[in-house]
Amino acid sequence: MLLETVGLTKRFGGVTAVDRVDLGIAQGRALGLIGPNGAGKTTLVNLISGVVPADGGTIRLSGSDVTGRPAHRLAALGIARTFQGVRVFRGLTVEDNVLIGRHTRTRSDALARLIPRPRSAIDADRARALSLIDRVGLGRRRAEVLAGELPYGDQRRLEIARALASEPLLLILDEPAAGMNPTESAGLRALIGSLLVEGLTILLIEHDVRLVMDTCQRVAVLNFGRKIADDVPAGIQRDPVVREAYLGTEAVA
Amino acid sequence: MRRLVAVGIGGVLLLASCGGTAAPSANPATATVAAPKPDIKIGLATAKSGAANFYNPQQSNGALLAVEQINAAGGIAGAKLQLIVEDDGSVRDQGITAFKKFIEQDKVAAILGPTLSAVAAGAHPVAQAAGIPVIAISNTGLGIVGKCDYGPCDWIFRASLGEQSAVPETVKAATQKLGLKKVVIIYGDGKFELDDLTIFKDAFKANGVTVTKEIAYTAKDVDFAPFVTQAKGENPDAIVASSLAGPAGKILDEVAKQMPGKRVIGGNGLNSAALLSNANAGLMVVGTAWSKASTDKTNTDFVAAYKTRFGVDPDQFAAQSYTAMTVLADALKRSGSATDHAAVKKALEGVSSLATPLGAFSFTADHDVKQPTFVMTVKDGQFTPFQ
Amino acid sequence: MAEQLYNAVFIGSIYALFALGFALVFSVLDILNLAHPTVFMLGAFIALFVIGTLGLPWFVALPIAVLVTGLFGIALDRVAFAPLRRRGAPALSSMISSLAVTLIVVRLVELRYGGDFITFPAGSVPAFVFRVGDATFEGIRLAIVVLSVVLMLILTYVLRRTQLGRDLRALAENPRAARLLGVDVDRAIAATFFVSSALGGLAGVLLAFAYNTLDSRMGVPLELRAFTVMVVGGMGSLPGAVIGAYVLGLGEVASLVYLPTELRDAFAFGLLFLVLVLRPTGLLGQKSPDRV
Amino acid sequence: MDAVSDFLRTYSTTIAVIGVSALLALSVWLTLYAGQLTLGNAAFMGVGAYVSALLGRHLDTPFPVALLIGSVAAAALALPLGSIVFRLRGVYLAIATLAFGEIVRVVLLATPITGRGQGLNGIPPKTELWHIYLSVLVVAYVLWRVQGSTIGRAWAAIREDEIASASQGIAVGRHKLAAFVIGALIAGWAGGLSAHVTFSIDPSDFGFTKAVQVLVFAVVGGTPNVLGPILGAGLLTALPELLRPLKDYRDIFQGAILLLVIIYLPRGLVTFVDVRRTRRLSRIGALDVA
Repeated sequence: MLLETVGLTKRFGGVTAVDRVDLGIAQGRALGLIGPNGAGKTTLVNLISGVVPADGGTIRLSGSDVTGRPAHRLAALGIARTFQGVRVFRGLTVEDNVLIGRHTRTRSDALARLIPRPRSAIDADRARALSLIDRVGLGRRRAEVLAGELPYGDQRRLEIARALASEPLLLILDEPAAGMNPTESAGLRALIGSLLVEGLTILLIEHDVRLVMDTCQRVAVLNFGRKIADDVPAGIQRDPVVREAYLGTEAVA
Repeated sequence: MRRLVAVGIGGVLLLASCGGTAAPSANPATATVAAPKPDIKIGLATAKSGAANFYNPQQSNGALLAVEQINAAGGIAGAKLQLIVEDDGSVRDQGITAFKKFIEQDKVAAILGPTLSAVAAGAHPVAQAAGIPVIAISNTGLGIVGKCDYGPCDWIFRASLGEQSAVPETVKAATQKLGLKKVVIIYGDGKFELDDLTIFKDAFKANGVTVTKEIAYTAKDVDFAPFVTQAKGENPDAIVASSLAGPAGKILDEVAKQMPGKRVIGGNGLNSAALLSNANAGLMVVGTAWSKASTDKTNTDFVAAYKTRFGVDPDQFAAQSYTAMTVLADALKRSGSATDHAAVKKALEGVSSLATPLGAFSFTADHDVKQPTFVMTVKDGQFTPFQ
Repeated sequence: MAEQLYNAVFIGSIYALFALGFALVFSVLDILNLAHPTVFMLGAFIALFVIGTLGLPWFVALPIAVLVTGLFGIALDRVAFAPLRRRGAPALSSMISSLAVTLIVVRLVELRYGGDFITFPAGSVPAFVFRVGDATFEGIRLAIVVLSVVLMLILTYVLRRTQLGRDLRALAENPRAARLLGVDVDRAIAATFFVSSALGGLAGVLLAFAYNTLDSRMGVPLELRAFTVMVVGGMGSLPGAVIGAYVLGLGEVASLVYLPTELRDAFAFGLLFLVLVLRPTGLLGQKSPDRV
Repeated sequence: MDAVSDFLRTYSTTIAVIGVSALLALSVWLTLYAGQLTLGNAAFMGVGAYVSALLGRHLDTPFPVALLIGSVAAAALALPLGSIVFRLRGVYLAIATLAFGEIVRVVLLATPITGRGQGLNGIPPKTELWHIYLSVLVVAYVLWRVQGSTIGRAWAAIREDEIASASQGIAVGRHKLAAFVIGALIAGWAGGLSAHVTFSIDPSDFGFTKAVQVLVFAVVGGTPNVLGPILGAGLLTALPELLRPLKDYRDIFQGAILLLVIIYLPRGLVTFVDVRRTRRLSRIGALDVA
């Protein structure tokens, strides 16, 4: 298992947002995480990526315990993520956004830059950033555009490019298809597929159940902070508990 | 970018240089008509703006009146005096710049000012280094003349009554007339107040009075009741306010309320026209350099002339700058040359019992003012001698 | 000791009266209005103008000063804050624009009245004195003590129980949502500034009356104290601000009595610093300074 | 050439003060660039000023060494302070650093060796104009180069979004602290230089007013690049000198400029240098640095 959580728990005041959740994602696989609104999906992602500390349980990455590590450490260890409500650096260019994604893979050049040198060639980091911008379908022509100027769907793609820039072991995508039209969504599906082919491990949180079923080898279902199912897609579709949870809440909504 | 930085700095310097050459023609307050001999220029650095700006009109006007009178009476051996006034902004660097301008550009014979002691701490060393005589006209603190932190300060003279002269006189008079045994000092945390604190403590010691408690307030204190309550606990014979006028007013009110019958002894900070309208001003005992009520002819003439010229009564700051200019003119007449700074300095040292609104005026060996101290209180909204 | 306690309560009341308006604007609009000390000073000078130049009695000057400073508050918002709000500028910008207004107004007052402190014309300031046994109480001081608590109660009531209060709380919570819910946001903001500045003006007049002293920088010493009071009480809480004011007043007097004099001034800022570091939400704070 | 040297001799203090202001504005700019509003730099300036002046006076420390120690002392104070206060954000951070500044002032007032309220007088005027302007150039150059480096990008990212920055592997706390400490280092250096210009320092030189003034320089000048703070400090220090007739109205004038800039040129005067980008930023509502 590349990533493993055991009994992961988070409480906010009296509410247990994540309740003793065990998850496992094998190297090179995609795990889908679904569940109704407020089921604790984003909190779980925040725990795994170190944005909020856990109240209980352990997180293991490639077998070693990383519980309690802050977000920037986990990023350095190979966990990259996107955010449900897009968090690109709006006032910076597309290229700078992606370069910041490479922060952990770049040696600090602050001292080296004090000696001025001719800007002869595009350096390796910039080249890699541009190719990532191409890869997520933004097009390197837009490298100098400010991130805040991009349409919403493109900002999501930029977030993915930024996350990939760190050459992660695990990529967490938090509702990447939200706000995308069917064409963009199809492009996203293709991108995820090709990343899996290259051996990347993915945790995909998504409302678009079809996208999850099509791309993930396993699917876990959360409800009220608890994992109520964890199975191959076909098994999930048949699971009465899952149907109950979904239909129950869907009916209310 | 590097180019831009350079252009930016260059631009600022360029702007500054344009202003620098334009400013002198626009600014100086000249008080002369064309004269056969070249004018003798005198610089006055004063707080036209900034924290101490309220001293200014009187300080400038006093000097201006003296210059006008001297010129009307024929000037200095046929040469007219020309007063150049520069703003010291109540801050050190602008005071220094004003002094440097007087010395480098205007080539003045002597300088008066600046208004605040803290500004003088920066400006006076400039004149000292250049060897230009300076007369301080409102600095009362320690280290202005005599023994100065920046080394010798023999080019600096002082026409304002220093607290180390005024306070001992005040303390002596108060001790005798009020029969003081023990006092409490309430003091502020500024340079002026701390200087006063030191001087007061020495003066009381010399007069055999015990200072039972020293209570500090800060520039940020709003209410003075707690300080006076603390002082009251010592049951002193009088309260000493080592403070500026604003806090002093509040201390007077609190003493009147909490310790009826007790007096407030103060330094030059209490010597403020703004305190005259305070209902409890009658409690204060303060040593001043000047008394408007003095019936000395030089003084009554000065008061009348000032009132005619400017439409208001002069205050101590006007009297002191007027006096300094009178003293300087006297020295210039005797020096033989206004451009020979050493001669002017020597002549200043020779000023002896000159009649001025402050009384008979001389300098001590330390170049400090030697003049009578007026120990005053307030009656009917006027400073009157303390009996 | 009893006397010092009374002194402390009085000082606390001054801080409270000053901080209430400050805290109101912060709690509703998240603006740190650095022009509040200027409004305070302006109140005192308007009273001086009405009494000294127009020759009217103090009980006319007081309401006029309060009204004019209230209107000034609305103008202040239009000039310094509204343009920034439209642009969605961050908190720093409004701190700076309010500072700019302060520079301008203080200097204008100095051009008219000079930079030195001045007093009201003799006999024009109310001077009621009550005697209880040996102790004397001045009317103005008692009024300040009572008002600071009464105004806090009224303000809290208004915020909790009235339509305006509900509008303001909606505004504080989320301006966009408030607008969608039909709150007249512009009117609510104008009301906030009117009330805040009128309170500041009232504090200025009362304090000037109490000391019969006013000057163009009279609000400055209270400014940093108001920060302390708000932080200690809890940013955004009006009762918290009043409690914070009394804590500070008592602490200052206690440190005068018990601490070496040199360390006394460090008390306010030390307290401020400690509370910020140890309990940033203050005593009664609801807003977390660590909102993400 | 005579006119120039006359001019320099007369206005050397003003020109020196402009340079020192530029250094201070740069020191604040740095933390602003990383998205933090701190008001402690006047206090750091004071630490640099007092430490270097006292070393010169009591230990005859050579001037450059005294400057360096003063500057390092300011940074050494900033390190623990920053570690504590950077848990706070926005207005709270501003207030906490302001409180720290006041504590420093009170300590200076209470300590005999600093001359208490009387301050230190008779400090030898060792600072030459070229010391100051060389410092401005070096600091501006270094900050400009660092701005485009990995660290500079990290600061910009933190300013835009702290949480997203942490998730890119940026040690947010350490980077903020670095900006703060380097800022203190610059402010301390500026303080040491300024103490040896005006013969005398006292605690009131480093209080709230100064803190605000320095911030105003940085903001009026503009925050997008290092040119802004230099421009702001230069303009706002020089203008009152240039427009002497304006003097009585100086505050009104400065206030009006400040108001106009913050409302109409929120990225400061350097907006003029980079109008297109500013327009684009304003469209997406990401205009302001702090």
